[in-house]
Amino acid sequence: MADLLVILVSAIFVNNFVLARFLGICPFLGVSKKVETALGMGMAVTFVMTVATVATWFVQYFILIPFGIEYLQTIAFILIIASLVQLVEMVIQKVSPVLYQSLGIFLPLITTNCAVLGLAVLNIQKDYTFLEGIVFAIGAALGFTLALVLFAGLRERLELCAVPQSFRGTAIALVTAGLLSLAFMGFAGLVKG
Amino acid sequence: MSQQLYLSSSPHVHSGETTPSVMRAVLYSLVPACGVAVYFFGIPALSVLLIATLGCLATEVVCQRLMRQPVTIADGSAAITGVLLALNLPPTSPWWLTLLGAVIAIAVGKQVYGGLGSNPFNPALVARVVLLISFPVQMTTWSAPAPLGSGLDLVTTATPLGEWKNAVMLTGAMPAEMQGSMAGYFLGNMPGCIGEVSALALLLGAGYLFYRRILTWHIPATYVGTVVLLSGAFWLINPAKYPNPVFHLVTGGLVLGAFYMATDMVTTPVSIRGMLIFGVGCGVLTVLIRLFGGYPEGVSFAILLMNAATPLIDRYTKPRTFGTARQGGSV
Amino acid sequence: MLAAILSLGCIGMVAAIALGIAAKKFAVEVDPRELAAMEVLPGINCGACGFPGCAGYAKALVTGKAEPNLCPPGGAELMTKLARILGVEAIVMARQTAVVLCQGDNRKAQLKFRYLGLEDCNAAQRIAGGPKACPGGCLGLASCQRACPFDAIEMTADGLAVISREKCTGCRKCVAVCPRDVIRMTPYESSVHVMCNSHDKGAAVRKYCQVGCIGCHICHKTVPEAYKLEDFLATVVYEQDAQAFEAIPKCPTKCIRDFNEGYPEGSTFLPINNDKSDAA
Amino acid sequence: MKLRTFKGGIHPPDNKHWTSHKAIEDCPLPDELVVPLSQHIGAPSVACVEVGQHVAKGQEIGSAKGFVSVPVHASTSGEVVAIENRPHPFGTPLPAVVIKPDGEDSWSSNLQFTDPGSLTSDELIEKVRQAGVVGMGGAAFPAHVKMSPPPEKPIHTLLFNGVECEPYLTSDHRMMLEESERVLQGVALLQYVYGAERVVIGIEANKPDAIALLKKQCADAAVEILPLQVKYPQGAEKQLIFAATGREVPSGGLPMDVGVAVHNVSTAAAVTDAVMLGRPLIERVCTVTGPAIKEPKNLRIRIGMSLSHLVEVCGGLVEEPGKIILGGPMMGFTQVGLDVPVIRGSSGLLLLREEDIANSPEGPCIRCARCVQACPMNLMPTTIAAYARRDLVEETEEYCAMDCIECGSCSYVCPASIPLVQLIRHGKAAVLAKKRNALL
Repeated sequence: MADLLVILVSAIFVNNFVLARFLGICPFLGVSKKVETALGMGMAVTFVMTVATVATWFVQYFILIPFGIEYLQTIAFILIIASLVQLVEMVIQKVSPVLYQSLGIFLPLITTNCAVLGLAVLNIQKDYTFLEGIVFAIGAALGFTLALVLFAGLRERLELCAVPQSFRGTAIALVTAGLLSLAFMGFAGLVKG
Repeated sequence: MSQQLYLSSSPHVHSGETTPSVMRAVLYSLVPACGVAVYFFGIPALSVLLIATLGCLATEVVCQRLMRQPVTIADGSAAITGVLLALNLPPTSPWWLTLLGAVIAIAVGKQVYGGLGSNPFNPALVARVVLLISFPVQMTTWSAPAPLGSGLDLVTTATPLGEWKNAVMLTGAMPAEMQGSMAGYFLGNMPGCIGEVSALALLLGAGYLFYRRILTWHIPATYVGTVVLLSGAFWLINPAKYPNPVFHLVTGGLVLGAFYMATDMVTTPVSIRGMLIFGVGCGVLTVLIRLFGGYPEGVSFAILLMNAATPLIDRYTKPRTFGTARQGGSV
Repeated sequence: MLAAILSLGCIGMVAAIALGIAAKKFAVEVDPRELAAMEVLPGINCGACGFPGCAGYAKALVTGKAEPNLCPPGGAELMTKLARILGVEAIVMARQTAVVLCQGDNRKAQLKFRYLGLEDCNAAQRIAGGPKACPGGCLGLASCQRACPFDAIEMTADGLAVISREKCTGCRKCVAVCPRDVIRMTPYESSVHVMCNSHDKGAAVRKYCQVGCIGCHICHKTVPEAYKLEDFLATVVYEQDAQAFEAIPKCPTKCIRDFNEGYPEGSTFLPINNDKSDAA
Repeated sequence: MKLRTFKGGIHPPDNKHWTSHKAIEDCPLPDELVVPLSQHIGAPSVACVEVGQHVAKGQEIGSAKGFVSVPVHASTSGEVVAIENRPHPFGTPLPAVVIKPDGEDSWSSNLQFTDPGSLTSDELIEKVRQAGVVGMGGAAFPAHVKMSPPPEKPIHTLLFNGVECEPYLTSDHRMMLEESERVLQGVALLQYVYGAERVVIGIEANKPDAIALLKKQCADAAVEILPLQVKYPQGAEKQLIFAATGREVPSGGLPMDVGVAVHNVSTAAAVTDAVMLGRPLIERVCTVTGPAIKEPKNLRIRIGMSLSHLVEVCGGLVEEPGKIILGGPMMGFTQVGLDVPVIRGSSGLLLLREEDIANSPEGPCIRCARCVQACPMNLMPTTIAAYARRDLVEETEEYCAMDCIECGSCSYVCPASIPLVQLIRHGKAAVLAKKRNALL
């Protein structure tokens, strides 16, 4: 139980996927202009990450390892993740057109999102059990959502600030992301993750 | 005649308190802390203070010139950043480190965001954290105080918090005997950053700011209160391992952080509820990082992290408008 | 090798089938014409068409609630494109351009008082009708400039808004924001305008503005069909203004301006020279 | 005991010592009176006299147009010399009746004494309407409209506003001291109209003499004199109701939604004149004050006197004024010149020198939260202002811009000198415009 907690806290704060591992930067910058869409994106990523972890865990231990073809891990995982994201996209488009519109082109971005692939690969590398894997996935997704929402809040505030012309948009977003990442380094060593 | 008349929207009178007057008051309030620092650490502390302040002012001028904006160093905000940065550096920090910190604070921490009022993070803390991560050796070389006239040289040693952390890391328990006494820590007789040393001097300055109504109690009280409660809880659970709350209060940068860094108006929430949440958040993070994190001191990180959360806090702590229903109740 | 091919193939098949089923089950109908219309629309969401943004206009187009000639920024070119997408005949709208009918900058026109406060025309207008003595003149606090999505408006050093004829797309945002109604939509072909918006009597206008229309009728007498006078203010009759330029040198206050000859004083915009004498 | 008040607010220097001890003086008649036809909230009146006609003091010269409107009366007897657009306190010239006094100052013969006991409450309200009584605190809302709440909103508390929280102004203070009988008579009449159970006169604690006097005179009557904490804007309607009853007028609602009606003490005196003597509202007390005035005074002035006349009566100017303000310094309106006439809502004339004008350049918001803590409506002025400046209408509305009472507390405390009130007004106008467009 304590192990699971350590995995969770580590994935959310200490080794935050975006701010410490620097994975998933594309949606981090792309879908963080508004807090609402950031939350929506966080949900979508949480869902995709959890499902992808389950799927890739099974594929790894019931197909790749038994057949001795671990070297195909990357390509197999990409295939699975891509199909899953497509599925999620279709469901969202039907169920919540508003969310679909605000997530816009960024949903397909999860398809090739290194955060999701990275999670699946790390999960195998760390030899997590099925349950640990799921907790790790949820932690990673929550960490991603936390970073995204914090960042969206900051960017919403920057909209009202007199940012110099040359720094507007992505430039100031990247500076802010860097500073946010610095702040998250305070968590370093909090738990051995 | 009428063409000389002024017309404007109401109100037509003003309190007279202006941004420069607020900033000046903050600067005055820092005088005792700077004085104590110079007393304990001598000329090195004075030179850090001067380099940081002048560096910040110069950077501000350069940035604003480059961006063809009016130069606003007269408002005093850059000077405050400089002094606060110096108070967050070790007295032995080399001149280039201090200067680099000043440039980072103003250029990256403030001016890229559009100057005063726009920066989401406390500029002085941004600089301190950048330096701490980039130059860990220089930033963690502490020296024991050598009061002016005592004839002592600055001798390298560890801060009380560092002393404790090392002991816990190595033995899993408190060091048998700390080098200083609680009263000594309170007055400033301990190794540490320039501004961390004397809680008393800082409180004197804060008292002046309370008197001028520039500080409100909300953030400092909740910050310090949370640290006391949380560290007290850990102390009660295991007094052999965890230091008592008083130790937390008088060592490290807690007083400096709670009264000067966490109350920087620009980077903290504007609603009362938001301020309370901010203070509690800072307190929790500080204790967690101090007791369990890799760094001995967590104040800077805690405040920066809460700075990052400030827009969200502001968003969700909108005060209840007069005449609208309380949550779960009627007007 | 075989295992690798087979297992990957299987994974792929399962994924493909799942996606296929989902595509059927969660299919969402989108009119392809709507997407095509979105493609060609400018995407600046100026609202000049009267619908909420370009997407709203695209939706209205395919549902037959709107004609394809409602987008001033897109101009005639866009209209034909939209018409082709929708498969209807295009009714081309004449290009219109916005003009600030005032040349009374802070040196030429008097102020009533010194205004302290927000640099915004609407805010200033609420303080005793604005600092400019002339009730119709340009206040020069740049509200129209901020409203313009095309960067077509500049403020001169002496506080007068000037609109570029070339950059203006006719979206009317400036017209909507101006509290003094001094910006008017005019046919693009007409380059001659009476640069005044004051309906006060000539004597009053003379008091507060060096370049205002004093209602002297000289322009009307020179080219009767091209000018009309109402409430002591001459305006160009844009339907029949071919000879309007003949009155320019006769105007005693130099209030009539041909934008093909030059923009008001202080403007950095340059006229596009199409020689009038040939046409005449 | 801690005095009752509201949350938020500010403590500007009240500067009332210049006039608070000075008895009300009658202002002599000038050579010309300019009586504007729009002096109240609602439809302007329409002139019902002709140029050249002789009018008696108190004769109707402009008739009401619609329910939310009141007639306008001649402030003295004399000849109508013009009906034309004249400078007006609202800023732009508006229609006015110009009267040349004949010096007789004789009342119209139609006006007569009535015994209020013989009147029904509807007749009483009609008398108030005919007399053109409006709220005299500054807003000038027709009193008869306020006095006719719909039957489903009964009024149980009648509140009189003797707070006068605006700095400099002392006209209500002097009214309560010198004309307490007229005021209390009006209080009784209004209580009769509303049938209210509780009657309260709220007075800020900085007028102990007025509190003591009214307490003495009301010793046997069921009128409660409520001293209130000295704080601006204690006299704002919603804040006064909260202090007196503990109830909050709902957002977007009116005092009657919480069963309260509020009138100014000077309005009560005007009601007495209207009902008992049949005399219309043609004069009021106005505090003429400020550093640019030689001899600040409380003057009983006739509607239509020009500001320059008032200044003359007060000994003239110390130096050229930098700002001319009708009303108090927190919510009053600046004027384009001294040729403007006083109207029914003019409670004070304040002349500031150029050096008294708050004119520091606007700086960036440092998020000091003073405005948030000062706002009596519990809003976030700086946030609303930031959205309003960028014309983000939805966000402006979401942060409750429409609840702003424009009291000016936020602008007063802002160290960056941001014109917060002006920005919020700007935002409110944008929200209203959007709502209008949505209806079309």
